[in-house]
Amino acid sequence: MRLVLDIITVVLVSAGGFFFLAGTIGLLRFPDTLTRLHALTKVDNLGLGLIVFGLLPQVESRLDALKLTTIWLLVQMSGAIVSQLIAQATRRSGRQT
Amino acid sequence: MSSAALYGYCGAILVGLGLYGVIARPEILRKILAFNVLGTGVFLLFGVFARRGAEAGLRADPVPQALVITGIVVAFSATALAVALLIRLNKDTGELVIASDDSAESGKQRVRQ
Amino acid sequence: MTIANFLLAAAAFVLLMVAIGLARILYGPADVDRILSVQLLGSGGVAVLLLLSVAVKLPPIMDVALMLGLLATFVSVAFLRDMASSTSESATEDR
Amino acid sequence: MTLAFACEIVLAGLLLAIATWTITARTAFAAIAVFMVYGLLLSIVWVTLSSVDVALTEAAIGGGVTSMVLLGAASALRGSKGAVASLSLPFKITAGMLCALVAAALATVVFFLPDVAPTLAPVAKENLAASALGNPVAAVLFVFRALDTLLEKVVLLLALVGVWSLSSDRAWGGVPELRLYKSPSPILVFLAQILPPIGIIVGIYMFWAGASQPGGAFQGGTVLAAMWLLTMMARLQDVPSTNAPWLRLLLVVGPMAFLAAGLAGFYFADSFLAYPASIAKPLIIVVEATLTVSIGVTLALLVAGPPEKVPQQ
Repeated sequence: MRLVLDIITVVLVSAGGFFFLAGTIGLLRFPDTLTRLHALTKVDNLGLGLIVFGLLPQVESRLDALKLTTIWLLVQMSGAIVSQLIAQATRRSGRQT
Repeated sequence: MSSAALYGYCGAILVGLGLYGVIARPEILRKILAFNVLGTGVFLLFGVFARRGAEAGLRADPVPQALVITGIVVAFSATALAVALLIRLNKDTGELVIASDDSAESGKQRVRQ
Repeated sequence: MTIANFLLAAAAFVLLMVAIGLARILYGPADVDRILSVQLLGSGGVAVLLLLSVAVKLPPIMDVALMLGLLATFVSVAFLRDMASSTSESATEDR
Repeated sequence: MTLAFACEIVLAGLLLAIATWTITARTAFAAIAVFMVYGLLLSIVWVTLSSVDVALTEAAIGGGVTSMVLLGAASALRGSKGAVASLSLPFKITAGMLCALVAAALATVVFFLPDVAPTLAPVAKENLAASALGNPVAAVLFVFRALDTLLEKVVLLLALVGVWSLSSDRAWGGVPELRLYKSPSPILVFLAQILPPIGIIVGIYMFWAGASQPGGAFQGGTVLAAMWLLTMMARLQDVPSTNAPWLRLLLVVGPMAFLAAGLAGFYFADSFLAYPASIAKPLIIVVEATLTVSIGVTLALLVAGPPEKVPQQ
């Protein structure tokens, strides 16, 4: 049982790490703010989300699991909203790249 | 090298960097910013002392930690006051830098003209 | 390799990715780009802290992650406020 | 262990690079954006130094409200025509050498630190039970070095008095000119509606958890301040007038409660700021609760700056 949980953790956390890698490559290669923002939101949603789900089998108490999920939800939600705001600001400031 | 030593050197360099910013950046706002960097360097040194003092089952000596917490709050108070002074100075004189004697002199001349 | 070591390695990897990403975004050129860096540290830093927390079995580190997420959002909103007012100064200035 | 050290090397390198960037960035806004990242990054550094209490404080105050104050300054100064003469190269080189010398001296000190580090950890641990608190850092702050902590609150209030005294005579007691969103978009309003309830819970949790694990009044208070500022920026709440009686009361209630508890120490225990053993913990918690509110209000007002608009009435 322990082993199965550990394998789940390794797979999910690795997948999360992969999205951080992808996000970073996107940040390096994409030409302007909006596309870079797009790369970043992938990191926000998938990278962090997969890592949180990967960590869930490892935490010791229910309270910690709840906290972990809450943190993820909070970062997810506020990340999405701030991304919107950034996009609006970018559009308003015109052709900045 | 231990991690305490690594952060110790890091703190030393941060103090140097911050000091350079305070001396070599003419704009007051940048001086305030650099002063904050200098402060974090000092705090980091305290953190190293706390880490090295880990004993009795504690992961770090709580006394330096408490000092740093107090320090961070006081540094913030000082920053807020400095920023308010800067804004007032700018409102009254339009300056972004602390006028040295001769530039204050030229300021007076500007007024006379 | 124990699971704790794996999680530490993952934390180091994510940290490295965040470091590279930060280097790119802080380079700018627009101020908006720099706000992306706060966002990146908001999610990346939270991931690193959560990994550390579970790896070394210190649940209070999760509180730091929570704080980081909350404050990153707050400073982003503050920064965007100044961006918004600077770009709309000519158009919709109401003062 | 080596993996943890790898993390720390990446962190230290990144920290130094970002600090350099803060100092050398061309525009003030760029420098401040980098400084925000710097503050948040430092909190991760403090975690790796096993100082979780400090990490929380650094994230909240160092990364959060300090950058907010600096941002306010950068906006206020934007468009100012003040001339900035650049310094001569020889001056910069001399300054650089001087600072390198200071850094080298400090590094030498670090290198020659005694093998057995002086520490007060055993003493703190020994007396932890007497303090009725589980968190050694909170015990140092509120029991062993309570006078420092009390005076620190006074410093915060004095700084606020200093900031307010920079207002013009007419505006004294008026409304601070915190920069707000001109026309907050619906999505921002949504954020400002949904985040503060979460933030308030987090703030209360920080102060509550602070007795037994990392956290405390500063960290909780800062979260409250940040949430209040957020609702004001999104125009969901008005910036209060600085002569409002409720505001003045909230500013001093925490330090007054602390002081009262301290004075009561003369009667119920032996000396100033000594808590009677039987009610030490509840007393500390009540004091901390009022302090959390006072710190929150003080920090938010420090960020808002001196009163600018003439008071109504």
